Amino acid sequence: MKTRPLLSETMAAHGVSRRTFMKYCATLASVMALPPALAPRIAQALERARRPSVIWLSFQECTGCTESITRSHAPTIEEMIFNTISLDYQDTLQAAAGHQAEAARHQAMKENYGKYLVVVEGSIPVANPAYSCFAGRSNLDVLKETAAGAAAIVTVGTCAAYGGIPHAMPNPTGARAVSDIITDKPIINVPGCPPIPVVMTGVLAHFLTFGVPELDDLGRPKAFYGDVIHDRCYRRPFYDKGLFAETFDDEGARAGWCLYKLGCKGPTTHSVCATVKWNGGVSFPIQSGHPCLGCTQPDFWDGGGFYKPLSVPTGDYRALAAGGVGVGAVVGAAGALVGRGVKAEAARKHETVDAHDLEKPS
Amino acid sequence: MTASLERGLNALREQIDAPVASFFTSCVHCGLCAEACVFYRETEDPRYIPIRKLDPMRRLWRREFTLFGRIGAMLGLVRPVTDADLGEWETLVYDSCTLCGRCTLVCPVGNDITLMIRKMREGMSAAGHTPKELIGAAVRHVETNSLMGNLAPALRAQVKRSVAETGIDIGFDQPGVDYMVILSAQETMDYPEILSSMARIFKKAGISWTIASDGFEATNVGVQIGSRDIARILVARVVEAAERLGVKGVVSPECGHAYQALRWEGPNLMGRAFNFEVVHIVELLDRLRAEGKLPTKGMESRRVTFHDPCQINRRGGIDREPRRLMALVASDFVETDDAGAMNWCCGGGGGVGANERATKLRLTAFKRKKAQLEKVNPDKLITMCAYCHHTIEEAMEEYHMEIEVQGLTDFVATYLDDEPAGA
Amino acid sequence: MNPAFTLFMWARGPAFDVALAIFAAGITLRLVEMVVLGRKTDLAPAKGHPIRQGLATIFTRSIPRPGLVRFAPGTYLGGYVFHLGFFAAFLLFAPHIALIRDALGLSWPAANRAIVESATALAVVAAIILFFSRVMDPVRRALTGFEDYLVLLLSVLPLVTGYVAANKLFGNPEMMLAVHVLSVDALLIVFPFTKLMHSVSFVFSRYYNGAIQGRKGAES
Amino acid sequence: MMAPIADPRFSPMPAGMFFSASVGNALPLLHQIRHALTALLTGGTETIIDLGAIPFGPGDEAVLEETLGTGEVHAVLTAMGESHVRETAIPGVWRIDHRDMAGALQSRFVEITMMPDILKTQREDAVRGLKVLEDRLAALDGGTPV
Repeated sequence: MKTRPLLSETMAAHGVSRRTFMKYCATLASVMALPPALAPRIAQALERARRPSVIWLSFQECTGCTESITRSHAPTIEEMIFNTISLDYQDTLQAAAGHQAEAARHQAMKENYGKYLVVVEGSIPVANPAYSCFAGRSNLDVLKETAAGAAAIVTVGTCAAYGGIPHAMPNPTGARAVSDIITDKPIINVPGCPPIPVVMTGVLAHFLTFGVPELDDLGRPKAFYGDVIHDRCYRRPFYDKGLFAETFDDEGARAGWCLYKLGCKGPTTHSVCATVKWNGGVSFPIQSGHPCLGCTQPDFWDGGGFYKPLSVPTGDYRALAAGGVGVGAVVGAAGALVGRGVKAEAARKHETVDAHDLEKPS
Repeated sequence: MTASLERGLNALREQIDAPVASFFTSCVHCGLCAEACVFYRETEDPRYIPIRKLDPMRRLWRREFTLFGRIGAMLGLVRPVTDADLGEWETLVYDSCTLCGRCTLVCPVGNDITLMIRKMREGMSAAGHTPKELIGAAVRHVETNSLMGNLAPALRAQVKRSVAETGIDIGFDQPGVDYMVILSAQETMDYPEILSSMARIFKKAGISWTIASDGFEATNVGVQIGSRDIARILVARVVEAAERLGVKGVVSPECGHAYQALRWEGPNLMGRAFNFEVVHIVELLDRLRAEGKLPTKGMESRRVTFHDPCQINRRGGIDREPRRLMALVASDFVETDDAGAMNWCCGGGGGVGANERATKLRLTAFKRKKAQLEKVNPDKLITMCAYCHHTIEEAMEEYHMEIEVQGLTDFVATYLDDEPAGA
Repeated sequence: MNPAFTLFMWARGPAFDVALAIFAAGITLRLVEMVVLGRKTDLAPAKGHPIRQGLATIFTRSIPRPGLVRFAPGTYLGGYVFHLGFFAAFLLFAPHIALIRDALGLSWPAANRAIVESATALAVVAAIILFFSRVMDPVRRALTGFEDYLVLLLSVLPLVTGYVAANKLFGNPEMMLAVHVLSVDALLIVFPFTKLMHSVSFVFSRYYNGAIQGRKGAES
Repeated sequence: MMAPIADPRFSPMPAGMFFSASVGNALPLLHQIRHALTALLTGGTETIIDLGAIPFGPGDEAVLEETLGTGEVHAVLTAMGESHVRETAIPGVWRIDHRDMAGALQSRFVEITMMPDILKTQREDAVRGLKVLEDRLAALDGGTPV
C-alpha cells in the first residue's frame, strides 16, 4: 500500500509559499461558503490531510457535470484540489480503457478499502439494467461493488443525487438515485444540472478538511444549499415591490424585474447560484433574463413546466372546472325540479285555513 | 280541516321560493340582525335573535329543498321539524317580532328576515300555533265586519257626529266617487277625529269620497296571523266593495299593516291587479300639498317629533311624504335618533299588541322608543298609524310620560285653511 | 424522493383539480337549485324601481347602517377587516395574480409585499377577533356551531400558511407552500357545503332584498 | 481565460443600465463596514467580509467601489497568481482580490483591519527564508559548510 503524501508536503515540494497557501485557504473558505475567519483552521486541516483515493463512476449521464468541473473558471484551485486527491478512476478523463481501466478501479479499491471516496455522476437504471453498462456489468452491480469499500459517496449532479432527467416521467429505464440503492454509507448530494463547479470543488475540499459537511433533508451540504435562490436573488426587491416581467420581451423583462410570472423556480430552489454565480461570477440564469428551472431539486423536470409560475396549478383544471359547472347545473336543476315538485304537491294538498280551525284540536 | 303539523309544514313548503333559499344560503350567523331587533336590544336575550326565529323553516328548507340537505336528512344529520318545535317557536314568531323590518335592512348579506317571519307564520297558523287573542280576532272579523266584532253601528254613530261637527256630509256606498275610504278599528273606536279631518281636507281639495258599508274595515288580522286564506277573505271585502262602487282609488288609513295588506299583499292575495289605486292617506295628503290643494294657516310652535310606523315607512316606502307635511305645519320639528327608515318600532305591531302574554315584553321593548323620545324631549309626537298611536299612548301611561300623541292627518287638518276665501 | 415536493405537486395538481371541480360543481348546483325554485310575480304595482334598486343593493348593503356599529363593534370591524384583508391578500399578491391570469386570462398589477403582508396580518387579527366574539358574545355564541368554527379556521389557514410560506418563518419552504395550497384546496372543497356559499349567494339575497324593498319605494 | 469579463468593472451589463435597479445590497454592506470599523477602533476587533457570499445585483459593486474609493496603499502579491491588496479611501478598510495564475478572480474580501495578515511575512516562510539565506551565505563563504 502506497503512503500518500500530506498536502503540505506536496505543496512544499512544489515550492508553494505559506503566504500562497494562506491565500489559497482564504479562497477555499469562500468557495466552501465558510466564514473567512476560518481560513487558518482550513489551513491546519489541509496540512494534515492525506491524498485520498477517488473513484469516479459515470452512469446514466450526459457528462455535463464532468464538463462543468473541468471547464471551471478557476483551474488552479481545481488543479490543487485534484492534486490533493488521487483520481484513480474516471472513465472520461483517464487514459486507460477497457480491462486496464477496470483493473485500475479494482486496484484502487483493494489498496484503499474503507478509505476511498466514490464520486457518482448519473442515475442507475434499475428496471432495465441493459440501458447502461460498462465492461458488460450493470451500473447497479458496479455501484454496489464500489460502494462497499467506500468511506463516503459524493453524488455529482441531480441524476446521481435524485435520478434527474432519466428519472423524469415516464422514467423508461427505472432510473434511481444513489441514495435509493446505497443506504449504509454517508452520501453527500451535490445536485445541479450541472452543479456549479466551485460548489463541487468546495464540497470535495470540505470533505478533505473537515469530513462530511452538515447536510439538509435532501442530503445536500447546507453551506451551498441552505438558502433558496429567491432569498439571495438580486431581483428579489422587484418581487417584493410587485414588479414583474410578464413576457420575455416586455418592459419589465428589459428593466430586469422579477421573473416569477415567467415560471422562475427560485422560491423553491436551494442553490448558491445567486451569489457564487456561473462562469467565474459573471452571471447566473436569472441575471441573464431566464427563470430558474429548479435543477437542484428532485423531480425538477416534472414540476409542471419550466415557464409555469409556481402558483399555477399543473393539471387540466379548467376543463375539470367547466365539467364541474356542467354537472352542477344539471344536478342542481334536477334538485330544484324536485323542490318545485315539493312545492307543487304542497299547493295541491293545500288545506284552506279557516278562522275557526286555527286552534289545534286538543 | 283541522290545524295539524302536516297542514303547517305543507303551508310552509308553499312559502319556500328562490329568495328564501338565497337568504338561508347566505346567512353567516353574524348576529347583526339581533343588534337591530328591538326585542333583543332591550332584553339582550339571545333567544330573540331574528334569524333564529326561523330555525324550523330553515330546517324544512334544508331537508326538502337542497340536495345536500336531503342527503343529510337520510343520514339523520338534519332533524325533521316536529310539532313540538313549532310549539316552542310560537312565542318567538308571534310575541317577539312585530315584523318591523329593521333586521331586513341591516343584514349584511341582504336577508329579508321579516318576509321570512311573515312566511313562517303561514306554517305556524296552519299548524295551530297562533296566539289565542289573534284567533279570536280572526273569528270575529270573519264572522262580522271587524276584528272587534260588528263595528257598523259604531261607525255610523262616529260619522253622524263628524257630520254634525263639520257640517260636511259623508255618504255611504256612493258609486263613482273619487275615493273609497276605509278605517282601522282602532280609528273607529279610539281616534274617530280622523273622519272630520279627512272630510275637511277632501272638501277643500275638491275630492269626493265615500265609505262602503260592507267594506270599511282596513285592518287584516289574516296578515298578522300569517294566513293567506284568511287575509284573502278580509281583503276581498274591501276590493269587492271598491270594484262595485267603481271608485278611482281606495284611501288606506293611518294603519300600518292595513296599508301592507291592501297595497302590497292585496293584489297577490287576490291573484290579480286591481283596477283602482291604493293610496295611503299621507301619500294623498302629500300629493295634495304638491298640487297646492292643501292650504294651511299657522303652525304648531311647540316642539314636535315624529314616529315612523314600520309598515308604512320601512316596509311601505313612505318616508319623505310625512316630513314634507310636518314642515308645512310644525315650526319646531325635531327628528329623533334613527328617524326615518331605521326608526325604532313601538313594539305593538304585527299582532304583538293584541297578544296578552307578550305585554311585558312589549313594554320592555318600548324602552327604546322611550329613550329616543326622552333625548329630544318633544311636547308632541306625531305618527301615521293608529295602532302605533295606541301602543305608544298605552306604554307612555305605563312609564308616566306626558307627551301628546296625534295622528298626522289630524295634525295637518288642525292648520288647514278652509275658511271661505274673503270671509 | 422529496416528500415536500411530491406533496406540493399533488396539492397543485390532482388535489387542486378535484377541489376546483367540487367547488365549481357545488356552487353551480346550489345556485341553480336556489334560483330554479323561482318566485311568484308580484302583482302589486311598483312604487319604486325593483330591478334598479335590487342591483344597487348588491353594492350599497356593503355600507353599514349608521348607529348600529356600536352595538357589535367586533363583528363589524372584524368582518370588514377580514373580508378586505383576505381579498387584498388574495387579489394583490403576484403569485395569485399569475394563477388568475392562467385561469381566466385576467391580470392586474401586483401590490408591494408590505401591503400584501399587512393585509394578511390584519385579516388574521380580524379572524381572531371574530373567533373571540363567537366564543364570548352571547348572540354570536348562540348562533355558532361546528360549521362556523370550521369555516373560520379554513378561511384563516390559507392566510397563515401563505404568510409562513412567503416569509419562510419555519419549515421547508416547499412543504409550507404545499400546506398553503392544500389549505386552499380544503377551502374550495368545503365551500359549497357550508356558509362560505354566502360569498356568491349574497349577490342574490341582496338583490332580492333590494328588489322587494325597491318595489315599495322603501329603503334597502 | 475569462478574466476580463470576470471583473465586475467589465460586467457584460452596460454600466448604469441597472443602476436604478440596484436596490439591495450595497447600502447594507456599507453599513456593516461602518459598524466593523467602529468595532476596530473601540475594541480592536478585525472583520473580514467575503464579497462572494453577498448577492450583488449589477451596479451594486460600483456603488461599493465609488463609496469606498481608492486610498494610499496598493500592494500586489505574486503568489500563484496576483493578489491585489488595496487600502480604500477609508483608512482601516481594505479590499483584497485574489486572482489565479490565469488572472481570473478567485475570491474577494473586504478586511477591516490596521494591516491585512496576508501582507505580513508568514513565520514558516521566514523560517524557510532563514535557511535559504544561510545556504546562500554558505555559498558565498566559499562553498564550504560551517
